[in-house]
Parts: sequence; C-alpha cells; structure tokens
Amino acid sequence: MLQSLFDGILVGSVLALGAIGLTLIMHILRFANFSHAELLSLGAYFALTFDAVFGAVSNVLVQKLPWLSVTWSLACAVLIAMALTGATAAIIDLLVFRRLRRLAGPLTMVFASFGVSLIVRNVIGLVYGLRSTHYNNDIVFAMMISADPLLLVKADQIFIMCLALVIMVALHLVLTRTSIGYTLLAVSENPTLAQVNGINLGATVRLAWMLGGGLAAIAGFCYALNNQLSPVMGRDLVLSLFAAAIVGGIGSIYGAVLGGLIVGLASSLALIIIPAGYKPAIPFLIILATLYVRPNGLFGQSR
Amino acid sequence: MIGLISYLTFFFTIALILAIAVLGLNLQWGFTGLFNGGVVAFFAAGAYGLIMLGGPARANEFGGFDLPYLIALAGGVLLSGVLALVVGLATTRLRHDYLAIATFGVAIAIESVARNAEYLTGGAKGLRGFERPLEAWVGQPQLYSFLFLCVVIVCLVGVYIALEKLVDSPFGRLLRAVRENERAAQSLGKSPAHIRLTAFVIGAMIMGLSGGLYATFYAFISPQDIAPILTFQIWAMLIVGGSGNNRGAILGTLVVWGGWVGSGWALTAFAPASMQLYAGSIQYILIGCIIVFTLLARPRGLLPERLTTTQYAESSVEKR
Amino acid sequence: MQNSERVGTQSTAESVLSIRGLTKRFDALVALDDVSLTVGRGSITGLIGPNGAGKSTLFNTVVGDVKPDLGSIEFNGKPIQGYTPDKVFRCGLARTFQIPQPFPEMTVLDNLMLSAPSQLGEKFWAPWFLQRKIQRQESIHLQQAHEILEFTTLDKVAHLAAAHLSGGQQKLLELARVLMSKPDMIMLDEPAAGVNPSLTQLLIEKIHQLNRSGITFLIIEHNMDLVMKHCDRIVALANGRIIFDGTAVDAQASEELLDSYLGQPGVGI
Amino acid sequence: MRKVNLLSPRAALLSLLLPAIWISPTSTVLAADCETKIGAVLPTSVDWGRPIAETAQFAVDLFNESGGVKGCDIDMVLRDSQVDPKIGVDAAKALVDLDKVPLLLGAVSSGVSMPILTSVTVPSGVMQMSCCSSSTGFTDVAAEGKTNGLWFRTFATTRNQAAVAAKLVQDKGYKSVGIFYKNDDWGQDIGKLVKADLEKLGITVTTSVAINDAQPSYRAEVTEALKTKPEAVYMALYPAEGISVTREWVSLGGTQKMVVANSLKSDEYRDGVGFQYLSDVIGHDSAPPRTDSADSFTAMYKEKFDSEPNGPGLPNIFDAVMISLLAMEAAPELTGAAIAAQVGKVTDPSGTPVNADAAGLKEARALLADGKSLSYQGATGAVVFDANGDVSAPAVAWTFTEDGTAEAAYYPLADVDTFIATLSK
Repeated sequence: MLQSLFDGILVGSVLALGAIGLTLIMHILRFANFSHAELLSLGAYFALTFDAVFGAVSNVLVQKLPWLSVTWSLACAVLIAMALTGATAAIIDLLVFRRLRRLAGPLTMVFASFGVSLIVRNVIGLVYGLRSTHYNNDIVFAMMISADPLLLVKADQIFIMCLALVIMVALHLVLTRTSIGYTLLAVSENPTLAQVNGINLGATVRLAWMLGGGLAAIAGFCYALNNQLSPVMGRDLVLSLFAAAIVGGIGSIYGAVLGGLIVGLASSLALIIIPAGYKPAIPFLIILATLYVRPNGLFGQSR
Repeated sequence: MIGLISYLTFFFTIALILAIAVLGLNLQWGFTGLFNGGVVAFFAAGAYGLIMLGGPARANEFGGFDLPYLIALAGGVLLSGVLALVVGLATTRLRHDYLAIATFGVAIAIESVARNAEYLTGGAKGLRGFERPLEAWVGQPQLYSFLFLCVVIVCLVGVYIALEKLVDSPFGRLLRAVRENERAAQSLGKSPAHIRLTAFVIGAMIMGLSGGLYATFYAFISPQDIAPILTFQIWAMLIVGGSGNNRGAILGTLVVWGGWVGSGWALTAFAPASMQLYAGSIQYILIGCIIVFTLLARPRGLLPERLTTTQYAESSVEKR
Repeated sequence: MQNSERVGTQSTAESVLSIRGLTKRFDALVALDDVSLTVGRGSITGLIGPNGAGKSTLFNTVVGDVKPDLGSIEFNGKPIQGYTPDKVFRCGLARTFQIPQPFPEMTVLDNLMLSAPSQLGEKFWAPWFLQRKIQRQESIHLQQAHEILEFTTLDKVAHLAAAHLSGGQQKLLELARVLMSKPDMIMLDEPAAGVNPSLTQLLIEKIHQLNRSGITFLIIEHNMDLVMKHCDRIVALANGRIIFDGTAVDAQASEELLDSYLGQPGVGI
Repeated sequence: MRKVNLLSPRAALLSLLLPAIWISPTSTVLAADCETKIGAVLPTSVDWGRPIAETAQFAVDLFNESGGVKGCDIDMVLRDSQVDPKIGVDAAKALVDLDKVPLLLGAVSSGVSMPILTSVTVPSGVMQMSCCSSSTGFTDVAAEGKTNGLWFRTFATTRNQAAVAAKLVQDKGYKSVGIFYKNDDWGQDIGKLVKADLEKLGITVTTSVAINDAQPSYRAEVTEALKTKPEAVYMALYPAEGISVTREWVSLGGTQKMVVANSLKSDEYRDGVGFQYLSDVIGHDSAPPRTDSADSFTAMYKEKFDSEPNGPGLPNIFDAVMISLLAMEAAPELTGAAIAAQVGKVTDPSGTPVNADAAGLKEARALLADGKSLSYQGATGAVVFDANGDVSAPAVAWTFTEDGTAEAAYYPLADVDTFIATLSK
C-alpha cells in the first residue's frame, strides 16, 4: 500500500509535468493536441543525443552526480533538450496549427495533431531504431526504506520528485509574480479579452508552446530515466496525460498537477483490487467517476 | 484483371463497412456535436454481439446461441444501442473533451473485458467459428465476396438514405440547434439532454451495424480488431471528409482508407528493396502527411457542410 | 396555444406571473434577496436597476436556468419553480437573452421554424410514419414564420446564416423566435442595448403591437427614457432587493430610486 | 442541388492515383533471368517485428543464392501489418490478388493471421505459413476442415513449451514461482498452462500477473508480484515489456532467479536488461537440430547480422521460409494447393535429412528432382507438421552468455511427451 502510494506519486509527478503543457495549449488554443506526448519522446531523445555529444567532448562530464545515475553531461543535455523541444513545438505550430487556427474548427486541429504525432513518432523510430534504450544501462537498485509495510525507493526517483516539485514551484512563481506569467494566465482565461487589453496573442501562443515543450522535455527525461526510452513512449503516455489534464480541469495548471497525481495513484493502487489484465481501463474508470461528480474536472470552469 | 476486381471488391467491402460507422459518428458529431471518443466500443458491441448470438456453442463459455443471422445481427445492433443508452445516461451532462475522454474510457474498458473475460468473449484469442450466412449455398468464394459487397452497399445506401431523411426533417433541425446552441434550444422549449441521448443511441446503433458486418465478413473478432486506433481512423475519415455532410463522410472514408493502405502499396512498388524493412515506419509517416496536408488544404473537410434551410413543408415541392 | 381567446376574456388586473420571496445566493454574494413581484396580465413591466442588481439572475431563476434557494414562482396560477427552462417555455413563458443566442450556422428561417412548439417531426421515428402530417404542420409553421419575419422586418435575410446578422437584427431574431410559440408572456433582456435608434423604434412599435394582441411583457432595460415612456409599471432592483415598484410617474418622484441611480454612467434620466 | 467538384481536393486525387501507380513494374537487378513472387505480411513497424522480417529476407536471399525455385529468383513482397487486422488482411489481399503470390508468409499475431486465413488465403487457394501465431483456434479451424490443408505454422504448440517451462522450474528446485505473462492470446495461453503444470508438480504459484502492451509503467504490476515473495519468476513476455518489467523487478530487489519463454531469447532483451542481471536465467525454446549443420546456420546468420539468431520468432520464420520454398521447388505447379501438398514431402521424418545451408539446399534440389522426400533440418529442429498444420518440436533449455545464448539441456520429443503424460495423470 505504502509502496503503491509512493509509486503513484512518482508516476503522477511525471504525468503532471507533461500535462501542464498539454492543458495550457488545450485551453489557450482550444484543441486537444495529440502530438503533445510526442514532445516527451523528442525531449528524451534530444537529451540522449546531447548526452552522447557532451560525453565525447569532455571526460569530466561523464562523472555521475552524487548518489544518482545521472551524469553531468546528461544534466547539461537536458537543458539543451528543453530548449530544442520548446523550439520544435513552436515550429510545428508555425507549420501546421497556426494555419488551421484561422481556417478551421478545433476538431480539424485535433486530427492534424494526430497526423503530426504519427510523423514525429515514426521519424524518431527511423532515426533511433525501434528498440528501447536507457540513459544508463546499469540498473540502479532500490533502497529498502521499510520492510513492512514494504517501501523501496531509488535515489533517482527522489531526484525526479524533487525536480518536479522545484519546477512546479518555479512555474507557480513565474505565473503569479511576473508579467509573462500574468500574460499567460490572462490569455488562458480569455484569449479575446486578453487581446483587447493589448496582449500580443501571437507571442503569447509561441511562449505557451515553448513552455509546454520545455516541460514536456523534462517530463520525457524523467520518464526515460525511471523507465526507458522508446519511440512509442509518447503513444504509451498520451492517454494518461490527457486523463490528467481533463481530471484536473482543462486550463488549470494546478488542476493538471493534481490530475497527474490522481491518475498516477489510480493506476498504481488499482491493482490492489482488480486483476492486472484490466489495468489499462482503471484510470479511465476513475476519470468517469470524477467527471460524474464534477463535469468540468476538479478545477475547470464550464466554457 | 480478375485479381484487380477481386481486390477492389475486398477494398470497398472494408471501406464501405467503415463508412457506415463514419455515418453513425457523423450523426453524433457532425449533426449533434457529441464528441464520442469511444466509437470502437459500439462497433465492438455490434461485432461481439453478433458472434455471441449467432455463433456455435463453445465449451465452458457463455454465448454461442446459434441464432439465425438476421436476428443475431439485430441483437448486436441492439446491444450497441443498450450500451449507448447506459453510457449516454451516465455521461449526458459532460461536454466536449470531457465527454470524449469519458467515452474513450468506456471503449478501453470494453476492450479490457474483451481481452480478459474469456468466459464471455473468448479472451485475447478472440471469437471464431461463426458461419457466414449463405456462404455454403453460394459456394464460389469470389462470387460470395462480390455478393457480400452488394449487401454492404445496400446497408450503406440504406443508412445513408435514412440519415439524409432524418437530418432533413424537423428532427435534423433540432439536432443542429442542439449542436449550435444548447442553451438557446432549451430556452425555446426543447429538451437537449433527451435529444443528445437519442442521437447518441441512434449513432451508436449504426456503429453497431458496422461492427456486425465487419465480424460477418471476417467470421472472427478479437480484441485486436477493437484497438483505439480504429476510433482515430473513423474520426480522421469524418474530419477529412467533412463533418456535417453525409456524402463527405463517405468520401472521407474512401480517401483516408485508400491513403492508409495505398501508402503500403506505393512503398512495396517504389521503395528500393533495401528500404523495405523500414517501409512500415515510412508508411506511417506518409499516412500522417496525407492527413495533415488534406486538412491544411481543406480545413473544413473535402465536402464541407452546406447551409440549408430544412424544407419539409407541402408548399415547397421544389428544392434549391 | 389558445391564449389569444383566453386573454380577451380576462381582465388586465389579474396577475400572470407571481413571484414570492425569491432568494438566491452565490457563495457570499446575495443575488436575489427575498424578491416578491407580480406581473399583471397584459401589462408591459419594466425591470430596472444598476449592473449586478440581479435582474438577469431574476430572469434565469424564473425560467429555471438557476435554482433558487428559497421562494415560489407561479405562472398562470401554476407553480413552476423547479421546472427546467424548456418546461417553463412550454407553459407559455418565453425569454430572450441579453447577449443574443442564435443558432449561428442555421438560416434565420430555420431559427424560427425550430422554435415552433409541439412539432410532430421532432420525433426521430416520425419522418417514416407521419410524413404527411408533418408536412402539413410544417406548412402552417412556414407561413407563420414568414409572417413573423415580415413583422420583424427580417424577411430579407431569411435564408442567411444567423451568424451573419447584425447585432440589432440578432435582437430582433430573439424576439421573432419566441413569437413562433405564441407565448402568454415574454421576458426581454435588454432588447434595445446595442441596437441603433431606428431599429429600437421599430422594436418598441412591435412590442406595443404584440401587447395589444394580449402578450404580457417584462423588460429589463437600461434606457430610462424608454422605460418611462413605454412601461405601465416599473420595478427597480438594487443589490438583489426590490427598491421600487410603481408607475412611471411615481418612479420619477421616488428619491430612493433616483439616489440609487445617481452617478450611474450611461443612464439617461 | 450544388455540383460537387470532386477534382479539387488534391489529397483525394493523390490517394485515388496510388492504386494506379503501383501497377508500374519494379526494376530490380536480379541474378536469375526470371523471378517468382511470394508475399509476406509482417509487423515491420513494431520493434520485435522488424527482425522477423529481416530474417525472412535473409532466408529468401540464402535460397536465391543456392539457385532459387525452379531456377527463378524469389522476390518476397513485404507488407507491414501494423498489428491491425484490417490493415494486415488488406495487405494480404493485395498480395494475393494483385501480386498473384501463391504463398503468403505471416502474420505474426493470431488476431491478424486468423482473418487472413479465413477471408483471404483459403478462399483464394493460397498457402499460408506463419512463424509465430500461437492461438489454439487454428488447430480448431484446421480440424473442422476449413483450411483445405493450406495452413501451416512453425511455432511449436504452446503445450510442449509450457510443460518444458514447468520441468525447468522443477529441475531448478524452485518451490514457489510468480508468473508474468503477456496479456495476448499466446501469453494468456502459456501463462495458464504453466500455472496449471506447476501446481500439478506441487510448486506454489504465488501470483500470475497479466502484463498489458504499451503501458507507460509496469511498476504497479511488479510491486504486486513482489509482495507475494516468490522464490523465482516465470516470464512469458516480449522483449519490449520484458525489459521494462525485468528492470523494475530487479531494481526493487526481486529475485534474479528467472525462467523465461523463448520470446525473450533475444539480444534486445539481454542488452536491454544487461547481461550482469541475467546470469541466473534459464529459458526454454524449441530445439535446433542435433546435426553439425545447425552450427553452420548460426554461423551464416552471425556473418550476416553480427548476432545470433535470437529473438521472438526468428528461427521460426527462417524455417517457415525454407520449408515453403522447398515445397515450391517440389511442387509441379506454383499454386497454393500444389505447394501445400508438398510440405509433407519436404518434412518427411523418413526422408533424407537436409540442412538449411547452401550445400544442403543444393542437395535438396537434386533429391526432389529424383522424386525423393526430404527431412528438413532447420533452425527449430526437424520440423514435422501434423494434419492441422501444427508442429511438435523437441525442446531445449538455454542460458544467456556474454554475447549470445548457450544450450543448457536438450529434451527430445519423446521425453517431452512422457513428461506431459505424467502431468495429465
């Protein structure tokens, strides 16, 4: 039980990072972006690539961070991956979604994003191969914190949770204390009104993509660190991400965090009651229950 | 030449079976604005319902009542309808993305049951042993395929005509009103919840019919047939074709399905032998490009919805 | 609806809508505070008050969009609290919206045709079994719709999508739509806001015409000139409470009413 | 009514043109002056599917180098099944009707192979041979006489493999076992059989956990199994989820005593998990032949791919290709029925043993020309098909080594059958 709780929170914090970007875009641009999860894969693979580059450049960088399986080169690579993924997200918007926004309904964008995700996923598969890989092939053994109730924890996992927490706090500060944050919140509250008040919608949308992409890259990295890299990791994660965003209430950043935790906990705790074969259905049944009580998600407003 | 005809018979059989499901979705989304993310659940209910009712008995398992084909098919369609009624009653308050994820969850749950509840659905190995109607009587497989295509065409045309009649009637006007502005419709004495539920159930039963025909054609159904990808394929067909337009829905099905499998042909024909192993990934990229570029070129679909006034009065004999 | 005959035989003194002790809170905000109000049959009643006074909430509560915490509502002598908006409409009490709510991608004519009450064709099975009956009913509705379109001067745009109408035309469409059902009473939410003067004039004329044919009006309006000139009776709301209820002449004399309006921009007294 | 301009949507036009373009001939330079097409429907866009396709192509190349079929090169037209029955069946139909292949290899998943069999190959009289479809449904279809003898699979029946798995557990002396099985038809089947067999042997099965495809994390499943504290685990998984589950399992301190199914006999799995954690692993598989030529096959494979032929379905697809092509060579005419009729002749236990290498294939051609029957000795053993197109093969136990796998024990068919008989008592 304790172990399941811990696992749930761990998976949940990764999902939350990914869901924040998704919920922002879903709210500002009013469409469900199926290609968002592919940004997680992209971020993870960018980090893998630059890890190799940095590792080749300098011997100092291949040293591991204390306690962790993460090397300095990987840590630097993640920063670059964030920037690159953010830029890629903005470029995809420029090429595809921006044109459709002017001409079409939200559903057209949803299916364009579905097409984009097919393209991105399979390009990754062509470039990096279909097999799964790891940043570090050594298995990091978990430390037993407690035998009964059982609780096994890895240093990497603590690191992931702390990282997620730090990023969320930073995001909270940015959103509440800076003009950039104010702009983002204003636009996500009401795009038309924000524009009337002199906010440059185009720039804000770009900012939202970069922010969402950067967070997706970190989420992808955290997921890959704890599990593995694979070209289909985006596909495997996309439904959980949507579930998190929707349970939390579309547009609510804090909702996305809570939604991520709920979905993570749900899939982790569900197996206590239900056979593992039914696992894929569990998060959705919990979502159904949540929506039955709150039709617009936990923090969502009706549009 | 015979090969080409035989293949095209097959291609159109599958495409048109899917087109029926796309028409069902068009009633739900195109006309009523219901974001059904669980198309495959109702497709599955029709398919499994048919084989469970019409198939032979299986040892230690439920189902296999060996009922006459048409009764089994109707039973499958009815099962979809009942499922839609239950799901609709539970989710009728939800809107947009929330409805989509809820119905998607239902589809995943149905797939999970199909995969795990061996007693009921045969589990992951699927259900088989269903006798296709009149197959033995026709004898010749090619002729049978052709006749089956004719039956599918009849079903499609029947559904198409029925839906056109429906959406051209005051009922269709009511559906569009609920799609356009639910609050206004309610303020004008209409009951949106009831209308949404009606459209949801009818659309789901049409999807069930599609699933039933699909299971008839393969005489087999397994959880692999009801993977979430089918929901996406059917949606992509509707959006590419043009939602709110039944002819667009059918055209969209042919284009998306044609592109989906056509990209596979193109690759075996053109890609160098050394690339064949990567053809699978490249095919997916091509499929993605077809969807994206079609939508960029025709954002409202190939045949967008047209603005019409419902003309049902006696005096207006001549249509525009 | 056979209300036209009924109205003729009944005196105007009788109340058509009667609200008692209506209270609605949104968290800390008291939107309606023990509001009691009766609207006489055949009258034109103006409902005034500053922004946020609770006027629209009153409308929404009466038609069942918003659930009241306390209070009762009677329409034509029948309690209607707890009814959903569609049921209230079917009782003969229609409302329009402050921000027009058209069916944007439907033609103006279809906006009207939709609004006809008790349509046989709205059953999904009906087109197969009752085609002739539906056609006959549609013909009647079509004629009626054309008459109303002409009456509201929307006949020129009958085949345009409602989204393409001007703001003023959309206000007229709101009124035209509810007329299809021949309601006993219409509640208009700021019918003249954002409408150019000549259209406003037309609108007022139409309201008077309809009133003469027996329809009761309850109108939310900010334009005091209009209210004073055309309403038999004026009710003023402030902070969810009724602060004035009387004739236009009394209203001009009421200090309290004037006080509550002092400094209210855009209010022309 | 408005006229609809059908020509304006560019993409519609494009997709309508696609069928037309495909007819244009391919220009491949070939050694022989003629070529014969065969079809293959395999999931090349899936991680474990691509190596299977690679191996199929390798087997075809090998056969062509040794002289092809009736002096003609074999051109294997490969289509992706996307693990989607609709797509796979369409691809099969196109291969049969448009490319006119008399022989179809595939598919991998039973859910795809089955509709191909019932709605494409049998109605068209095309022979179908699958490397890896394991569903017992095929045996039923064949027993009902609905395959017209056109269906074969080189995947040894799950029954034997499950029994060997139980035997391995017993021989290792494990007292309690937790089971992870892939939640598909094969996994459900073998998971259930192994559980039953173990319980018959008096070994406790602490838990039996279904592992679904494509889940973001298997932590919860692993944790559930961990709580039951089994002495060893049995895994019937594919490499993708196998790697994920094993790494979670090991990192959480789960036992490294593992018995694994043949699907995990792959470099991907060994490299993905890391060899250092797999030293206590023993696996089961159908056995390669007890002849010297087995080594030459492995050597050929190694030369080509720089790795051993390990991975789910790799030896099976190799044999499927070889047996099919030998049957084609033996067939008087290239129709599905004629080829299928010769399968028994090239896998005749009383025939002359031939190996699947260049010399063996040359010898096979000569023997077939003389009207003699062969006993094909392939990568999964001396394959023999029964009347339902199923094979029973001897079994082998194997372990991982630094750079591949090593055989640990060999169980002749008779031994396996005896063991199964003791289980069913």
